[in-house]
Amino acid sequence: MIGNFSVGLSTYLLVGAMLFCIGLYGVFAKRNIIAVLMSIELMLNAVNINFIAFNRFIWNEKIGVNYLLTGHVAALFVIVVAAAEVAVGLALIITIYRNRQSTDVDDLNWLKW
Amino acid sequence: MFKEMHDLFQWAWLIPFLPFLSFLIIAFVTKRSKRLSSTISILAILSSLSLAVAIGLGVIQSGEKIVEHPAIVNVNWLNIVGLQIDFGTIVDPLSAMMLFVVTLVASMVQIYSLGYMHGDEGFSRYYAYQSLFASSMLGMVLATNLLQLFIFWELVGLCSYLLIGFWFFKVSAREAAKKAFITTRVGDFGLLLGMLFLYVKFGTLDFVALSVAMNTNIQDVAVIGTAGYVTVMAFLVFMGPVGKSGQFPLHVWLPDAMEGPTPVSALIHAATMVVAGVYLVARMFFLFDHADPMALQFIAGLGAFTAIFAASIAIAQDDIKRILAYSTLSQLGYMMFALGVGSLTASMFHLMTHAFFKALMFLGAGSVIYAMHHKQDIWEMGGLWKKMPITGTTFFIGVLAISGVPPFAGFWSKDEILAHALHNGHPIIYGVGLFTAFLTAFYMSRLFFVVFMGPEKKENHPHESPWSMTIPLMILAFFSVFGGFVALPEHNFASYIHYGTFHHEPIAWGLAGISVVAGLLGIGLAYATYIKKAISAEKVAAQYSGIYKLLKNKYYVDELYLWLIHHIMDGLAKILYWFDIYIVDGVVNGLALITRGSGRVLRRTNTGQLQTYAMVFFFAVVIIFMVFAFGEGQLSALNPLATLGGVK
Amino acid sequence: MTALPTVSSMSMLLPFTLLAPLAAMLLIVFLPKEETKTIKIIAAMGMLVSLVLSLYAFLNYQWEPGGMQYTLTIPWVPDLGVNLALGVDGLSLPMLLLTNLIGFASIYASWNIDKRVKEFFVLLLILIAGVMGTFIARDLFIFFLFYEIVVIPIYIMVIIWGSTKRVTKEYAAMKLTIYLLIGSAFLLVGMVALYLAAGANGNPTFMFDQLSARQDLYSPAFQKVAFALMIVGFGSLISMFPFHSWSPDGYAGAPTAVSMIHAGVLKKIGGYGLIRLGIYVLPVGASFWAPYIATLAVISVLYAAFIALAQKDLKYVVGYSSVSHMGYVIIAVAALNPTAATGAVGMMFAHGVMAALFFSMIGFIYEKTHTRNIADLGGLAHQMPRLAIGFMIAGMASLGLPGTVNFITEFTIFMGVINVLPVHAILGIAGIIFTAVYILRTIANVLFGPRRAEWDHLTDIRGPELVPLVIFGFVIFFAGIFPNVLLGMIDSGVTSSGLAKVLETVSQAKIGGLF
Amino acid sequence: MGTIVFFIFAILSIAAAWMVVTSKNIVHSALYLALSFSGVAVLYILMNADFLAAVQLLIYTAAVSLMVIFAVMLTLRGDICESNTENKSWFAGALVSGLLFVVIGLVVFTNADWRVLAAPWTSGGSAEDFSLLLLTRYMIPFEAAAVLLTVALVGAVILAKGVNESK
Repeated sequence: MIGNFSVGLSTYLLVGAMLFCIGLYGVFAKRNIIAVLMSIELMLNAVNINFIAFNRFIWNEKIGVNYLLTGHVAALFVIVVAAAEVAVGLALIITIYRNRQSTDVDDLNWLKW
Repeated sequence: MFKEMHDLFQWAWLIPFLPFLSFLIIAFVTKRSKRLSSTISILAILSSLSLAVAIGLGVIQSGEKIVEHPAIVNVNWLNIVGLQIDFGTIVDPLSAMMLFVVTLVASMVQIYSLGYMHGDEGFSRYYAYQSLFASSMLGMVLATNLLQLFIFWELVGLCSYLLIGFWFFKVSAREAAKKAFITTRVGDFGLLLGMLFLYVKFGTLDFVALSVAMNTNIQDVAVIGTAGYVTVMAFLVFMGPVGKSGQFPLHVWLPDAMEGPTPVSALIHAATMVVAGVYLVARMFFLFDHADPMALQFIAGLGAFTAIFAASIAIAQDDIKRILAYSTLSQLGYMMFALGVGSLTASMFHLMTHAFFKALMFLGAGSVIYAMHHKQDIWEMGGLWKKMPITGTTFFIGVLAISGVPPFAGFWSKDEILAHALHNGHPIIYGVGLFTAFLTAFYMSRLFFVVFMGPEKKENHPHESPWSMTIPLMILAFFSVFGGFVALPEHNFASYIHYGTFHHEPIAWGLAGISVVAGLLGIGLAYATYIKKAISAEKVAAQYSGIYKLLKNKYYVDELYLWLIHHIMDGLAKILYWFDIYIVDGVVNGLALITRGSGRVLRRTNTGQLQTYAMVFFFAVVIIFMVFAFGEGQLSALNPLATLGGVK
Repeated sequence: MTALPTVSSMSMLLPFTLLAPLAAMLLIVFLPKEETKTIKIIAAMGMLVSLVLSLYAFLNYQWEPGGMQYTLTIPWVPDLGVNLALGVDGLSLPMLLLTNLIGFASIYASWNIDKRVKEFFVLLLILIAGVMGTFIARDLFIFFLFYEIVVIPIYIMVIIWGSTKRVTKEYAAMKLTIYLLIGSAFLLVGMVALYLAAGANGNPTFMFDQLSARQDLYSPAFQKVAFALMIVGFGSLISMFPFHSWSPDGYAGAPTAVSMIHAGVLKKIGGYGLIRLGIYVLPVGASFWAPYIATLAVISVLYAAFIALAQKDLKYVVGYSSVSHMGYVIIAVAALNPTAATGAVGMMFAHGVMAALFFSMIGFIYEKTHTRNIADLGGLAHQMPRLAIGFMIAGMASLGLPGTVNFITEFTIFMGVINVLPVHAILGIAGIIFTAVYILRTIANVLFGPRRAEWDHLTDIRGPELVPLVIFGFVIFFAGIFPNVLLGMIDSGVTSSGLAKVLETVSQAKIGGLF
Repeated sequence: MGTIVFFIFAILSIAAAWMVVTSKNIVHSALYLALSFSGVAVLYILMNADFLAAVQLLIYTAAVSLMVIFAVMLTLRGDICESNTENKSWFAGALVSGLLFVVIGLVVFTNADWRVLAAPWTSGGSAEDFSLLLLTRYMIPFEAAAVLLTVALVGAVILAKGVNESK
């Protein structure tokens, strides 16, 4: 079974999905806000895997060789945005921590009625 | 001859128009000048009187032709799909007679009011109302169709309202005015309905066209519907006269209407407006004639009942104007049952003579009240004849006329009514009428003897009224004496005003004798009681105290109505208001509360936990994703129109 | 839509009529708020221009071809089929004139206002322009747009300038606004459904005449559902029985001018819409619902008349009386025949004039005495005879006295209804008795009776305050004595717009249903 | 060979990710995060994305992880072993995530039409091609990303520095 199994698009997509869902679970379940941020990073990574997998396995002549790396470009932009997000997000966390002496999401519940 | 006359009749519209003009002028221009206002008003009504006389003479000269073919002028008033109404004037003997009576009494009353209303704050306003009333009343008389008649009918009601409540600072006047308007409104409800049904069935409200349509289609079930239809319409139409002419059970407003100035009572609540109902029945007589005979019998019965009912109340009243008011009710009952027994002629004849002598008596009573400084209780008066000879004499003429003593006007008309009742096969009604005649003579002479004869009261310093008041009295007295002669064969009132084919009937002297005896008996009884004191009124009252109290309190009809209004109508109003506030509005406010409450509950779901929000959000995303991924083709089911079963 | 060449050249008449108050409004916006006198004069001038233009339109309208005249059509959102289409016919022209009459008079009725004058008149002019727009729109979308414009100024005006009596003005404003918005939500659903159904042939439109011409696109089931939505929407606007409770509370809370406009014209959008949109576009639905509507309408008439008997506040009396009178309009709509339809529009005009006069007089009484409690008033005819005349005229018109326009319109309605719905008609006519009772009681207790010393300091209405009395008094009697001027116009609208033909096809033709 | 490498590193990164979200110690989580990122970088290489793998290692494994650890240290209070607990609704979160995974998995497996290449491309895809694409076709997004990074930098500084009104 292993023998005629080849690593294809769907395998990568499943890996991405798994990472994404783990990240999602982290976002839902963790109390520490930094852990939530880390989970988001996991999700972004999962998305990047998908981008690159599609870029790797789906291609046809019409796209032309010049645009061969469009998926890579998208992934790069994701990384850029993720970096910016981490920077700003951590700065926010530190500010919140400075004000509330807490990084617990449960304490940050003043977004209600 | 007829051609020229027709030219004259075309100007009949001026008769109501002149007083209306005077109303406008007084209301908008000369309000501040009392003298000018009264002059304009009197000039206008006198011009109308002379026109009415001219038209009356014209009618007499035209003779037979005008009886068969009334002179009608119509202009279109309203013309829409399903409703064509004309406005116009009809000149025939009936309307000519009414024109004459109305303008004559109105001019007398207006002249009389110069003295009676002298110095009143609202003098100009009074004359404005008087002019408006005269205009509306004359417009009603000249109406060529039922709607036009109804419009003026309501307008005279308005004037009556305004004039009863003329002294609006008096609470009693204010209440009486309101009562009059509302009570007649009840009758108008029926009249309005009857009118609508008539239009629906016959497509016209024009008197002539209606009469023709009814004559031709009376057997045609397809047009008329079932046989009872005309009868129902007749009853509905008759509701109007019941209210306006104070027939039982809607008579209650008329005695209270005496709160108005006395000349107003004379004009509106004795001579003219209250007989509008009689006039309407006369105009629409063809309707009642085509209806089931039951309808006419009902009218006769109700009229006779009202006659004796009101007369019996009048015996026990002390207020001079109220006695006259109940007497008016009683006489209106007379006119109604005259119509009911089928004699249009007798009814109209009595309408005319009654207008003369009742206006005379009201104005006389006004003169007395004026002299007594607005005292109205007859027991506070006495021996006034010596102090007020003209008022006393003319009043006496009125009493003799209403009691049916020959040769005064009332004798002829009352006799004719009674004779017709007997001849047309209504012996019970004849009996009631005769007894009423006796009662009438009794209470009228009672009034006269107590007020004008007997000992003088020291505290009173009466003196004769000014000329402006006594001259109208004398003129009306003249008509009360000689007005009845038009019924003599050589003048032939009946050949002009009649319904159906004309049969000349000679005066039945035997029957006349009986009614004269009844009248004289009444006078004699009153004489014995109140002058000779042979019979003690107090003792009789004490002996039959139950009946006396019943009569004195007008059979408690007012009390019954007040109870109904205050407990049933107002109670229902309160209940419905409660229902509105607490049920209808309660549902509304309840819905609002539910909205607010559910908001209060649902906001708990806003925990403020971003993770919860995100979870719900993602859950929804997953669901939508599933729909898109696996539910292909299901989406079109969400089209709302498809569910409504809409688009073809 | 046969526009005459002579008439079509005046296609700018209606836009100018609509824009005159808005121009005045803009002018006022740029005035300093201390210039209250100037503000009032400019507002009055703006409305005068509008009034004169609409009067010209009324007199110059050609009955003979009838139909929509002074038309103007500018494609607005062509993809959606929305046109900025204006025009008037015999049905809408009286309502346009009525709007301007009441608008003009309402400026004078609020002449003595001294709180936030600038804002008041700005909002008032927007309100009037909005109402006017609904009546001259030939496009459902524009109709709805103007209708929504109207709601907001009313809310603000009640909150700021209203008065608190039985209910607070905030409650009144909220109730008024929410009712109108809920009604318009139903309308919106109905409107969209109608639009989609009519656009099924790939040619979407909002034009009234187009919508009504596409009868073959609406199934009977659709018509029933859509008409039910309309009747809830327009029914709550015209205060039909279960949806009426905003009306008395709203009027009681609102300032005089708002009460006048609201009772006078805004309410009539409901009746107008029912005729223009309900019957005209959805005749099958209308004929299905007609018996139910008629029953509700009769309940409105009698129920509200009875409740008016139990009222102690003047504005509540008139508020419930307007519910009662609107019942007649709804009966007439439900009767589905041309005579009744003519009567319905006529009645809306007549009631508008009457209610506006009533409210302006009550406004003056309240302004001078600071009370509207009937028991506290009395004998006012001594101190204020002119006001008493105005009050009397309004009262007499309200109880349908012949000679006033209200009588003949009521009569026309009864004439149209009695053939089709005899039992409803009889019950409705019985309402005139109770109307007389509560109106006469009110008049008697407020105006008549002994002179009261505490009101001796009051001055009679004079100067600008007389304008509502003169205008409305004149209209009430003129149209009452020459009813053809009004009813003939409406009749031409009913026949030429094709409404009569529509009605002919759907009317149940129950001849002699009672006997 | 490639298959074996793939599985090793795929399982490694998934397991590390799992540890990130389950570890009770936030510092451990941060370290597992770095491990997970590294595993993903290897997967990139397997997919011919050498340049991105380098970027992944540089930015994610190094910079991001480092910053996260710094933030942890700056904000850490109390017991470090209980610094990264689950909240009350973790089970619901697990359900939703699991559901999502099932759905995605079903879609992936049931959808046959991926238009997958007969043979994956091997030529091209160098860093040179990549930079050419960035500086021609994706010029404007590239510049926008640059601006975004600058702004994020400034924003992060301002936020982290805080506003000291009292001084």
